[in-house]
Amino acid sequence: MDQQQFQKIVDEKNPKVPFFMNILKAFIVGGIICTIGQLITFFYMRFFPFTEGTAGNPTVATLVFIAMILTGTGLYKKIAQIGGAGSAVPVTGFGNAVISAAIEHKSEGYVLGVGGNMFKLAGSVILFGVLSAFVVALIKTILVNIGVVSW
Amino acid sequence: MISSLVTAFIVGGLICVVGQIFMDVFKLTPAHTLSTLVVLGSILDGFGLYEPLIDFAGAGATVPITSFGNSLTHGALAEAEKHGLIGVLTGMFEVTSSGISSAILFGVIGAFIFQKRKTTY
Amino acid sequence: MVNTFGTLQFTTKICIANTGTVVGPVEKDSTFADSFDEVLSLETEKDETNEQAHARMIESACHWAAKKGHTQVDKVDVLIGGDLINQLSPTNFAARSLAIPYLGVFSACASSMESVILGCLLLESGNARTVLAGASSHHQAVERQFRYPLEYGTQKPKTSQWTVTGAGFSLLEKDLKNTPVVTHATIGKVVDSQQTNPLHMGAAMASAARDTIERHLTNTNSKMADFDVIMTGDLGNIGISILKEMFQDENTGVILQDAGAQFYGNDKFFNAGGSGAGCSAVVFFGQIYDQLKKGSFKRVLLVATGALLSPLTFQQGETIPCIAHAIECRMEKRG
Amino acid sequence: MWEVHLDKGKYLVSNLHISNTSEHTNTKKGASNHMKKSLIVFLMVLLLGACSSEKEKVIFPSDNSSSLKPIMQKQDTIYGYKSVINEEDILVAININRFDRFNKAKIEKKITKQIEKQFPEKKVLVTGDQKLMWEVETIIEKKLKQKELKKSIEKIKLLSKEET
Repeated sequence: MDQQQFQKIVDEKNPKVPFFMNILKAFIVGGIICTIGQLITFFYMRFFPFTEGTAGNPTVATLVFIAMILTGTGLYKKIAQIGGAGSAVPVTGFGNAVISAAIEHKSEGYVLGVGGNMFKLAGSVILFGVLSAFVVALIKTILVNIGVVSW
Repeated sequence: MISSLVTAFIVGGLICVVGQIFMDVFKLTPAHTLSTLVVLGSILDGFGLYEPLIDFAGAGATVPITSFGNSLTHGALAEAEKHGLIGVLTGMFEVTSSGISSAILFGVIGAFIFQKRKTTY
Repeated sequence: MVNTFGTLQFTTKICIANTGTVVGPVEKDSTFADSFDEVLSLETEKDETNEQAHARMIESACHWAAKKGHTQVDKVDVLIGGDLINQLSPTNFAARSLAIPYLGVFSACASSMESVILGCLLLESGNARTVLAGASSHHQAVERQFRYPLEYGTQKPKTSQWTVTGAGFSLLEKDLKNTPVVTHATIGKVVDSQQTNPLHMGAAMASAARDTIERHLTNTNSKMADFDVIMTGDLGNIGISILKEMFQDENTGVILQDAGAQFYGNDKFFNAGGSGAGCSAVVFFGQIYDQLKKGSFKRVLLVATGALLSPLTFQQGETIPCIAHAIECRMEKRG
Repeated sequence: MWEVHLDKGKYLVSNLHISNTSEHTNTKKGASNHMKKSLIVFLMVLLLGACSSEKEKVIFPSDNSSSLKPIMQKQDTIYGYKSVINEEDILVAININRFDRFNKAKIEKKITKQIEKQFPEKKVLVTGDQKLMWEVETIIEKKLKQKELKKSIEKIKLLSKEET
């Protein structure tokens, strides 16, 4: 029983991932979360001095608050089981990653536990965000100074 | 009103479909998928494509994690325009701050409020 | 004690006097539910950490085993046990309060059989009269260490398994009448089948199980058909189908079974079934032990399968090495 | 290949050859097919809702709207606008067609230039922002006079400059 034979059996027995259904569910769940986000944006625009451009920030904060409530009560992992990327890609997914790690490591105390482990899952998002922003901005600034590109 | 809700639904859904394809087809872990999408967001802003997408889709483009990369790059570019190369560093978190600060804040509040519960399934 | 390529034959009569099994609330509606001694109402009490709850569960399993074996824990010579948490801290804490000589063992989900094998060797050499041997796992404590935080929303693939909250301990003694006897044991080899997906343990552990079963059969020159059941620990329904495919020449239909695959019946939520050191422990020392004692099984081969990965090695891109320890139990005819 | 026949003719969905479509034929066919149909109909309804629009063209105070109206008529990318004019300010809030919102910034610049050419001495602000549209609407409803009019126009200008 050499490696290829074994690998053939493993691949044969592997359950097929339901691509179409996963994509459809991700589309629906992601769409719903973004629609809720749009409603929150309208709410902030209607009652507070926020324009379309600046209403994004409070909307994101509200969605993370909602993610906290859903994570704490254990509903978010049920939504994620259905939605998959549909519940992970929106900012609620980022919030869920931070908040679930914080709740999980509370038993080790606030400084070492929550503080040390909070960004265990979501830290990479911030790192790559800042890194890519820096690289892109650097390249664009250099190109503009050379005169190849305009702002 | 309605039309912006619909476009938010569709564009938001499509970005999540891209994330789902990363996870299912390319077998990336959730952390890898989110990081790739953030990098994608900032590259798109480098080409100036993300701002029109936000104008078109509204929350459909600001809610997904790609908008985090975009607003980082946007802040850096805006500052770089004024102060040159150093602006790239100083402007980074100019535009976006609510995402991370609210995540940290609600993380601690959540850890404070919510006890571990019986494993529900 | 003849040792041919890792298979041990116990010349003295080593018996499993009795067993103690404690499970968590989720395991209440498992297919083996009636064979468990105690079902906890809450996995972790209000202000208890996961590790404390885990240790408390191990203690009560040991007390159950001793009580059912008509003795007290402090009369037992040696406690051998293991679990999946860093540095076996729950078992260490349980051994602290049980206050008897203690040997901690680790071979991931195969720790239950490893502790029984060591117990039998102690008894065989006459250095102990009674031994408590078993293993345990706790869903909340293990999930956090090996996979993601509990509330983190990820889409579990169909190959993922649910760590069982359970502790199973057996009381081993010599020369008892009409109790199951441990006649042979096979020590597993570390086998690496080049699998890297930690959410698909079945594929990783299947070749280790196959290697141990094959060695056991050849060394005791017996065939699969001689056994009532050959049960593996936690391969899950995909792992067991891979194993059956590898043994396709012999009629493995009924004989080859898996504790993890059957643990939660066919509830879709649990995907590929149960896993964890507790899964093999509570099923082998619960359901299988009861069947042996009732006499409906005469000869069984219990193979606990373990994946020896750590979150560290996984992130370093290593493949997953696995191991499977096995014991053969027989129930001689009555009288 | 997966098709849905609707009254509006064929609508081809996912012509990607995804390996799993065969999987649907044998396992629990009824449930997943039913779910797919209801989801797609739901999507259709959403798409239809996309082309509602309100047509309103208002200039306030209407007395000196002589030269502003022709400029605004020429614009094809907007379906409505509300504008306010006083001594030295012209404020125009426009409703851009949904699919033209991609180049909202360009449209605003273009219209601003055209109006500035027409009114060189006035400060012009053209915006497609929904919030500013609502502000302009409140001004027009309340029929503000000189002093309040000036103050609220300044307020709107400040609002539109805000970054974070």
